[in-house]
Amino acid sequence: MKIWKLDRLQDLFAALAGERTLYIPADVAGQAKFTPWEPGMEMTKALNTNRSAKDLFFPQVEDLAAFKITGRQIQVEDNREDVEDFVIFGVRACDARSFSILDKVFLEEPADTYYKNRRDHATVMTLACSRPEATCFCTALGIDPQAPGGDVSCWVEGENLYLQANTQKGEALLEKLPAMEEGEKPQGDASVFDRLPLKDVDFSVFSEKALLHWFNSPVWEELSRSCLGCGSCTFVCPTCQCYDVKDFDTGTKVKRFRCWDSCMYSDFTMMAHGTNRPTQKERFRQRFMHKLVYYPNNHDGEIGCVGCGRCLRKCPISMNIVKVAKALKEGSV
Amino acid sequence: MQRIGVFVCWCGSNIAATVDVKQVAEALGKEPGVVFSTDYQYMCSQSGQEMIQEAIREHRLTGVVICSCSPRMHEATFRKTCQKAGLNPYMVEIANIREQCSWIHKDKITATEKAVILGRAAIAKVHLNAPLTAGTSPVVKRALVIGGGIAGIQTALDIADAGFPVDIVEKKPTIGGKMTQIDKTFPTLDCAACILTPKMVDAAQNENIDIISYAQVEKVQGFVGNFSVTIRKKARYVDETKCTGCGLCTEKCPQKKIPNEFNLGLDNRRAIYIPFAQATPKVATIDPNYCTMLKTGKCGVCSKVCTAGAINYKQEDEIITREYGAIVVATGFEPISMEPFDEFAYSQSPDVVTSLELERLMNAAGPTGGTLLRPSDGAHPHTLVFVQCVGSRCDGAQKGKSYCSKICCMYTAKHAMLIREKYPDTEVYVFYIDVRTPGKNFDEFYRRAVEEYGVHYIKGMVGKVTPQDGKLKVQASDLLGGRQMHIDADMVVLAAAIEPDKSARPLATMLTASMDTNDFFTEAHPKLRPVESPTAGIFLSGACQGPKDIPETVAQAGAAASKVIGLLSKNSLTCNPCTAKPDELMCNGCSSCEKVCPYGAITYVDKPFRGPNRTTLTRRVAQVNPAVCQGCGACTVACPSGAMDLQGFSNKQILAEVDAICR
Amino acid sequence: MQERVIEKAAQLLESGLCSRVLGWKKGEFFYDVTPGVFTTAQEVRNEMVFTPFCGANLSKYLIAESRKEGKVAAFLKPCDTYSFVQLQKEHRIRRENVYAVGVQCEGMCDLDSLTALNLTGITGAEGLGENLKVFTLYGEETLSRKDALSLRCNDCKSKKLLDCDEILGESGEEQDSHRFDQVEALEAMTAEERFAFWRRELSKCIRCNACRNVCPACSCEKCVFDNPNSGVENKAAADPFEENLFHIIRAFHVAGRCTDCGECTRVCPQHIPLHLLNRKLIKDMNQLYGTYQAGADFETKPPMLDFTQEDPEPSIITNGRDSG
Amino acid sequence: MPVNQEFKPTIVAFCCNWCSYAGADLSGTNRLQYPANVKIIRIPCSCRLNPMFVLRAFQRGADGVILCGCHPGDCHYTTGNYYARRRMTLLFSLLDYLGIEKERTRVEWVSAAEGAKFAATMNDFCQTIYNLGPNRRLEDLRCKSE
Repeated sequence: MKIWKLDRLQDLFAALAGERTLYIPADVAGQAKFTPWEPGMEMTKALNTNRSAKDLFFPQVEDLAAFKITGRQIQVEDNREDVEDFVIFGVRACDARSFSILDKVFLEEPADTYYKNRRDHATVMTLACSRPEATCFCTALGIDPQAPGGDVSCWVEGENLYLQANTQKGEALLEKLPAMEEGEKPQGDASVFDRLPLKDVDFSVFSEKALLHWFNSPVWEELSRSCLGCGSCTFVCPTCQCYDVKDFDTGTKVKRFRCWDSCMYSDFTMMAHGTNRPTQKERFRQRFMHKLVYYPNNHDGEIGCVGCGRCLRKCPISMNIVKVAKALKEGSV
Repeated sequence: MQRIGVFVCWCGSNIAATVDVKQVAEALGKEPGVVFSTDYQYMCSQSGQEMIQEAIREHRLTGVVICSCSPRMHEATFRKTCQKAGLNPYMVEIANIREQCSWIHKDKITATEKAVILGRAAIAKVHLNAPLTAGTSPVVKRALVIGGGIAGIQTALDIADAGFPVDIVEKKPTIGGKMTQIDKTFPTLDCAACILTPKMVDAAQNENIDIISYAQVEKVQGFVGNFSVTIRKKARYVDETKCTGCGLCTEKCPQKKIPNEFNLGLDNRRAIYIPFAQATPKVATIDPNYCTMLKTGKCGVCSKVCTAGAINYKQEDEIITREYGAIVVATGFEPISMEPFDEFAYSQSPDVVTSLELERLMNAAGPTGGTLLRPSDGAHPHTLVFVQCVGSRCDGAQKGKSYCSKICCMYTAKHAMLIREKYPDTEVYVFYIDVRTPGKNFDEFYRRAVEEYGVHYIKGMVGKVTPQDGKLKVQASDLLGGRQMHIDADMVVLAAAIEPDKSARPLATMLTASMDTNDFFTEAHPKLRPVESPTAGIFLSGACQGPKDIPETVAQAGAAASKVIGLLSKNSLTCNPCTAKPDELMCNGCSSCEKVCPYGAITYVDKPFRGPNRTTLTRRVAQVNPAVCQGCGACTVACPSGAMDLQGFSNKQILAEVDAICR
Repeated sequence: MQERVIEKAAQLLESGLCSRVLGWKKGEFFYDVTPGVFTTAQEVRNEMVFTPFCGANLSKYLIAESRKEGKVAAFLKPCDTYSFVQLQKEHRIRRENVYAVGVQCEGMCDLDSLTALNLTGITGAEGLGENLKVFTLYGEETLSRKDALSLRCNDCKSKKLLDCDEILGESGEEQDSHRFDQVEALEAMTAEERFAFWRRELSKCIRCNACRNVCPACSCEKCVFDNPNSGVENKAAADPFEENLFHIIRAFHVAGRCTDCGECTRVCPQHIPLHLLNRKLIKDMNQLYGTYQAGADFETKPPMLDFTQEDPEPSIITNGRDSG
Repeated sequence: MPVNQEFKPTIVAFCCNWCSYAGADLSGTNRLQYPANVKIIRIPCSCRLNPMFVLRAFQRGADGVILCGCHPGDCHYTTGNYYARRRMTLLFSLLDYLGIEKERTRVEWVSAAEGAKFAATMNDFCQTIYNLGPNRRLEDLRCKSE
C-alpha cells in the first residue's frame, strides 16, 4: 500500500492531472460535483456528490449523430466526442458499485459504444468512507464502504492518504506517479457503520417470492399516492440508466442526441406505445420493481440499488426505496 | 408531406428590378416539399392565375406559396384562384417580396437573399397549414350612422332608400352639422341652407331613418354584421314627442346671456333653445349648465308657457342598446383653436375672425342679419385682410397641423368674391402660400375672384396683426413683390385649419377602427378601399377621414352607403376561419383565456373524458364560438398549457417561420 | 399542535363528515414526512404527524382529491391556503368536496437548513415547540427552531389562513418580510454579473421537473414542455439555452398565479434559488400594475389577464443603456 | 456605419396585421429604406406574440427581436395590445434580470399610416443591434451554422 501525505494532496492532483483530465468531487455553485481539477481546487467536505458519478460515463445529454440535408440528399455524420483518458478521484464505494450495475446494462452485447468508450478511457480511484450519513445503507446491500474497489482504492487515515491498486489500469496509474512510501494502513474505527439506522433493511426478500407477488402488492397504490412524478430520484440515482433518443432540427441539420429519461414521467416510453403506464402508480411501481425485482431477476440476484441515500435526501415528498422496500416486505404501508 | 408549388412574381419591374426572381424560384425549388417552382411577370394577371391553377392540377399541389406583393393586396385574390383549382384557400401563403423587400432595398444581391428567406418562411408555414373552412354568421339588417352632418345625412338617406333601416346618432340637439352654419357654397355660390334643409327634412320624414339627436355612442361590442351599440341619449328636459317647436319658451326664458354656439358666440341664446329655425328635430332643448330651474329649482317659466306640456325637468338620460350590421362614422371636423396664433391678435380684437365666423356674419340668419359689420363697433368694414393656411401646412407642426386643410383656398376666394360683389367699396387682400384649386370649375372660380372682382392676392405671410386706434395694423410680406406691406385693416379673417372632431378619438377606440397621427380615421386602403375602415363593418363618410369639401363629402357618403347596402343585402357573412381552437385534452379550464377575450367568444363546459384505467373524468374545458371569435390570439398566450391555439397562425406555424428566418 | 391535528383528523373521519384526510405520514426519520391520505381514525392515530418538517404544500393534491367521491379534509398551512384559493380561482379545486382545516404555522424547518449548520449524519430530532433537539450519528445538539427554519420561512409573506372551514390555532397577519431583498440585490448588479449569476445557477439544472411538478400553479393537464405538439417539448437541457428557456417560460406561465409558496426552491435537488425568478415577476407586477397577491382573494383580476390604458410602456425596461 | 462589417445581424420583427404590417407595407410603398436584416413575421395582433416565439428567435440565431403593434387604444381587437404591452414588459424585465442585454428586445407602436415611423424604427433598432454585437447570451450553439 502506498502512502501520500494529505497536506500534499494538491501535488497528487497535479501529478494525476499531468497527462489526463482529473475529476475530483469539488464544490461548484454550492454543490458537490465531479469537476475537472484545476490547480488550487479543493475536494468537497461533503460525503458525496450531489449527482452521482455515473454522469462521467453516461452524461445527461450526449450527441449521437447528425443528419445534414442538402436539397434532397441526406448525409449522416457521426459526431460523437473524442474521449481521452481521464481519472476520477474520490468515488465512494456505492458509486463504484453502480458502475458494475451500469456495465451489465451497457456493456452487454450489443455494447453501447458511447458508454464503453468512456469506461475504457477512465481510471477510477475510489475513496473509503469513515463518516457516513444517516441515510447511507450500502452495507444493507453488501457493499463495504471501507473497501471501495475501483482501479485504485484510497483511504484517509490520520495525516495520510493510502493508495492501493486493484487492477492493471490502477497499477499503471500509480506507477506514473512520483515514488511513494510503502506501508500498512492502521485499522480505523468502523463502529459508526454498526450504528447506521438503515443498515438492517432487508433486500433479500425480493428474490424469495415470485415477481407477480411483488407486482400485485396492494401497497403500490398508497406508496405512490403522493409521488409528484418528477425525476429527481432517477436523475440523482447512480444506477438509473433509462434514456430517450431525440432529434433536434437546427435549421441546417438534424442532430440526434440521447438524454436521460425517467420512468416516473408521464410520457416515458410513450414513443413506443400510447397507453404505457397510465397513472403514477404504474410508473412508480416500475421504478422500484426494476431496482428490486427485475434487475436482480436478470442479474443473479444483484439489487439495482447501491444504498447511496441520494434519493432519500432529494425526494420532494420523502418517498424512497427504503420506505418502499419495507412496505413491500410487510405487505402494507 | 406537402406538395408545395412556389410562384415568384416579377410584378413587372417592381420586384424583378431589385430581386433576381429566377434565382429565387430556383433556390426555393430546392426546399424540402417543394415540387414546383416558377416565376412569372404578373402572377395576379389572368394568365398568371391560370398558370397557378394549371400547376395545382398538374403537380397535385397541396400547398401554394406566392412570392409577390403584400398579402394585404392580393392574398384574397390568390386564395380564390387556388380555390377554383380545387385547393383549400387556406393552403396559400404569400411571401411579401415587394413592399417588404424589392421596394425598400437597392442592392440586388441583398434583396434576392432576403426574398429567398421570406419565401422559405412562407414554405415553412405552408408545411403546417391545414385546410380551413369558413363558417357563417347572420347579418343584422340595420345600419348606424354616427354623426348627422351632411355626410351622415347623405349616407343615411342612401341606405334608407335601399330599404334598410338606419339610425343617425347626433351629439348636438339637431342634425345638419357644419353645413348649417355655412352661408354660400363654392364654386356655384348657391345657398347652403337651401340645399341642405330639404335633405334634413327628408331624413326626418324617411320612415327607415331614426334620428337619435343629442346622443352619443357609449359602447360598441360585436363584429361585422353583429354590432351591439349602446347609445346615451342625453336628457334635453323636453319631451320630443310633445314639443311642437313653436319656440315660445325660447323667447320667454329669463336666462338670456348664453353664448350662442350656432353663431359661434357672436350673439346670445336662452337656456332653453332651438339652435336655428330649420333645426331637425325642431325641438327645444334645455341647457342644464344655465337653466335656473335645473340648478336651483326656482323658475319654471318655460314649463308655464308651454301649451304642449312638453317640459320635463325630471327627464333622465336614456340608454338605448341596438343591434346593427354596419356602422358608418361621419363625425366630421371642427376648426382648430386660434389660441396659439397670438400673432394674429384673435383673442385681442373681436374684428379678427375665423372664416366660419365670417360665414355667420354674412348669413341672413346670422347675428347681423346678413350685413357684413365689424363685430367691435358694427361699422361697415372697408379693408379686409384674409390670412390663408392658419395652422395648416405647419413645419414640424408645433402649433398647427402639417397637412393642408384643403377647403380654405376655395372658401376664401368665395368670401373675397362675395364681399367685393356686395360691397364694391371694400379692398380685399388675401395672403397665401399657394393657391390650391384642383377641382371642377375651381380654378376658374379663383381666377374670377382675382380678375373680375379685383381681389388682391398676395403671395406671402402675414407676420403680425396689431389692434391700434380702432384699426388692425397688418404687417405682411409680399414675396413676389419683394416688399414689406403695412395695411390698416378693418377686419382680418383667418382661414383656420380644420381637424377631426374631438369625439372621434374615443369613438375610434370603441370601434377598434384605426386612426392616423392627426386623428383622422384610416381607410382600409388609401386608393382601393377609401370609404372602409380596416375594421370590417366600419365605414367612413366625410371629413372624419380627411379634409374635404361638400361635393367630395357627399360623394364619399354615397360610396359608404353603397358599401353598407352591399353588406346589409347579404343574409349571412362568411366568418374568418382563422379562429382560436382549444385542445380539450390539454385544457385546464382555468378561465385565463376567457378573461382576455374581447368578444366573449369563450365559454366553458363540464365534459366527460376517458381517464386512465377505464375511468371517466369530468373536466371543465373551454369552448370557442367560431362565429364570435375574431382571431386576435390573446387567449393563446394567456393559456399556460398551450391548449388554445389559433388556426392559420398556430404556434407551430409561427415557430416554423421564426426558424426559417433565423436559420 | 400535533395532538390537535391528529385529534381533529380522527374526529373528522369518525364523525363521517369526511371520508379521507390529507395530511402527513411519519417517515424513517423525524424529517422525512410524506404527504398522505388517511381513511380511518386508526390510521391517523398510528401514522399521522404534524412536525416542524411538514413543509410540503398540500394544496396541489386537492386538484385530484377534490374530484374523487366524498369529502376530503385537508390540513393546510397559511402558504397552502393561498394556493388553495388560487387554485379555486382557476376552477381547479372543487371546494364543495374539501373540508379545509387551517393550521397555524410557526415556520417549517428543513434538512438543508440543518445541513447548513454543519450537522451531518442526522438520525432524528425531537421537539415540536421552540427548540429542536437533533440526534446525529456523531452526537446530539439542541438548537432553536428559528435557526433551523427553511429559507422561505425566514421570508414568510403571511401567516393568514384563508378560506378555511375551521382553524386550529390562530390565523395570523401578513408579514412585513424582506422577501424582495435578494431580488433587489440582483437588480443592483450589472447585466454581466446577473448573467454570470444565473448561468452558474441554471447550469446546475438537471431538468428533473421537481420544481414544476411540485408547483401548485404548474398544474396543467399537460405541460408544454411535455407536449410534442407544442414545438418546444424537451426532456433535458441539451444546450444552456434550453436551461434558460425552461425556467423563463415556467416563470412566465405562473406569473400572476404564483403565490410565492417557495416549493420550487425547497424541492430543487440542485439548490437553484428558483423562487428568485418568480419573486422578480411578483415584484415587477406589484410595482408596475399595483400590489397583487395571488391567492389572497377570489375577486381581484390577476395582472397578466388585466390592463389599464395607462400601463407603462415596455420601453421603461428596454430604454436603459446599462447592459454590461 | 456598422461597428463590425462581418456582423450581419438577424432581426425578427413581429408585426400585427392591422397596423404595423400595413405600416411596413406603406414604408415599402413610399420606398423608405431599412436594412434587409429585418424580416417581418405577420401575426394577427400583437397579443398573439407568445414569449416563446421571442425566445425561439434568439435560440435560432436572431440578434434582435422587435414587436410592432397598433398604438394603445387603436387595437383592431380593442384590447390586444394592452395585454401585449404587459406581457412584453414583464418578459423584457425578466430577460434583463437574467442578464440578457435589454436593448435586444423592443416594442414599438406603429400605425398603418406610419410608414416613415416604421422605417425609422427599423433603422434605429438595426443600429442598436449593430452596436451591441451578436447575441451570445441567449443563443443555442447547436443552431450556429457551420
